[in-house]
Amino acid sequence: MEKKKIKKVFVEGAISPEFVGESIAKHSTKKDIGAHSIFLGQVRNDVIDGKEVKAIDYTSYLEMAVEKFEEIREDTFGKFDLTCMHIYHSHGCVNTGEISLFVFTSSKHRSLAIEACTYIVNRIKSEVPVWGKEIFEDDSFQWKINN
Amino acid sequence: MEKKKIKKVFVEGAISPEFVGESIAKHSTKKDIGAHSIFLGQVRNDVIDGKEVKAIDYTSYLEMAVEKFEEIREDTFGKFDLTCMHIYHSHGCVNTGEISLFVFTSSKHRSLAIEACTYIVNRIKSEVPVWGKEIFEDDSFQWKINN
Amino acid sequence: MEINILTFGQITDITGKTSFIYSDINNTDSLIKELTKAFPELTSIKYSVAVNQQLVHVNTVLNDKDIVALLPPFSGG
Amino acid sequence: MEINILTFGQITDITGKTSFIYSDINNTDSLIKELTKAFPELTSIKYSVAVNQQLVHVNTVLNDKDIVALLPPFSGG
Repeated sequence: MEKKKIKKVFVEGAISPEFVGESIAKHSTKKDIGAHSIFLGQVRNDVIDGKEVKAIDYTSYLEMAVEKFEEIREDTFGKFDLTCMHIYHSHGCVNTGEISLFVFTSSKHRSLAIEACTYIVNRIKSEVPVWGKEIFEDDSFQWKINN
Repeated sequence: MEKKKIKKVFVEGAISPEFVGESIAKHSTKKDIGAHSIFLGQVRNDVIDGKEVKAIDYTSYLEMAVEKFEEIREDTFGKFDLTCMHIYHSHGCVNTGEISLFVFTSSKHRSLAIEACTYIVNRIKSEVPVWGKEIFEDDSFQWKINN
Repeated sequence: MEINILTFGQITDITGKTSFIYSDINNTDSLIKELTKAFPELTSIKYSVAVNQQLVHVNTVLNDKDIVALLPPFSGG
Repeated sequence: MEINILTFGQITDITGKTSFIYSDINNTDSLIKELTKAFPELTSIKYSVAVNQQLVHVNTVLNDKDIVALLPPFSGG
């Protein structure tokens, strides 16, 4: 059995805006693309019981998460006629104002790119075993809840 | 009567990926943002009757377009609880593989940012008086049709 | 009385100029009739009409210095 | 027979360790019962169970070397 090439999704710490810019730039050679849709998750400084979140520390069930990301990739390519798809998720500590999720879809026409991007983000939020620990200024914490 | 500050939407030529990266970076100080949604329109090398598009030359009815963009901005802020909204559209020549439209919405939660971004893109495509002239390799042309 | 006409996109390809002036035209229907007489090819193309940057969908009275724009289907983005 | 237990997020806060081993447990229901006995706080929290990285929603037979993960609600992104 051939071993599938697994795309690397997790990055250590925050995803930099420059990295997003560079990812976009790489697509200028793919001249059949007409539309890119990008989603970025940014860490919010929520205030809970008077304490402000200063960072989120992400952990995962790595083996299962990698498999889940791969399943989402395959399902998305099956459902939408995309030229490209890229998913990056932070692992470890990401400060407020920094980016922890980067989903990037490209296709000939806009509706496919947009729908696919939204589909991926929703599946990541509900199906991938990743946990965010919200760290407050005083170093106390609470576990993040996705809605 | 107070004169409204009109945001500059049109940029001469292509929108660079670095500019997109820099725009994202500027939002790291807005710590109540949880989600960014970005749409990028890229010029496709469509082949029509055996001839390949090499660029699109954008012209507009500038005064009306500026007013329309402003109306779309206001309607979008009215409909969606957004933190930020940015719209950039190319004027003049944009080569295949380059970016001609950049729509960027940010909000606390993802669904608002995503819906607002899609709403803006759809309204731009159908309501803003901009025309794309598809230039072929042999310098002949045809007028682009939005679907 | 002067009405300023602006053309864009493939309309300009037909009229050969981006702006010109018509006199003694009182409403958009009359204007379109005159334009179609001058440029018969206009009948072969779909376009909208804006008076002072507002799209008009019915016959509209024109006043001195009004700006009438002939807008082929938009294709921005 | 050995079953490997993995814990994550707030479950680890309760169990105090990220992995441990149980012997002579034949199915997930029995395992949950044993775990709840050892860590009563588990009853206060919602979690899913994965056997060898697959979520299971009904009582599932366990075999030697199976990996059972206790997964609190996901909060990635």
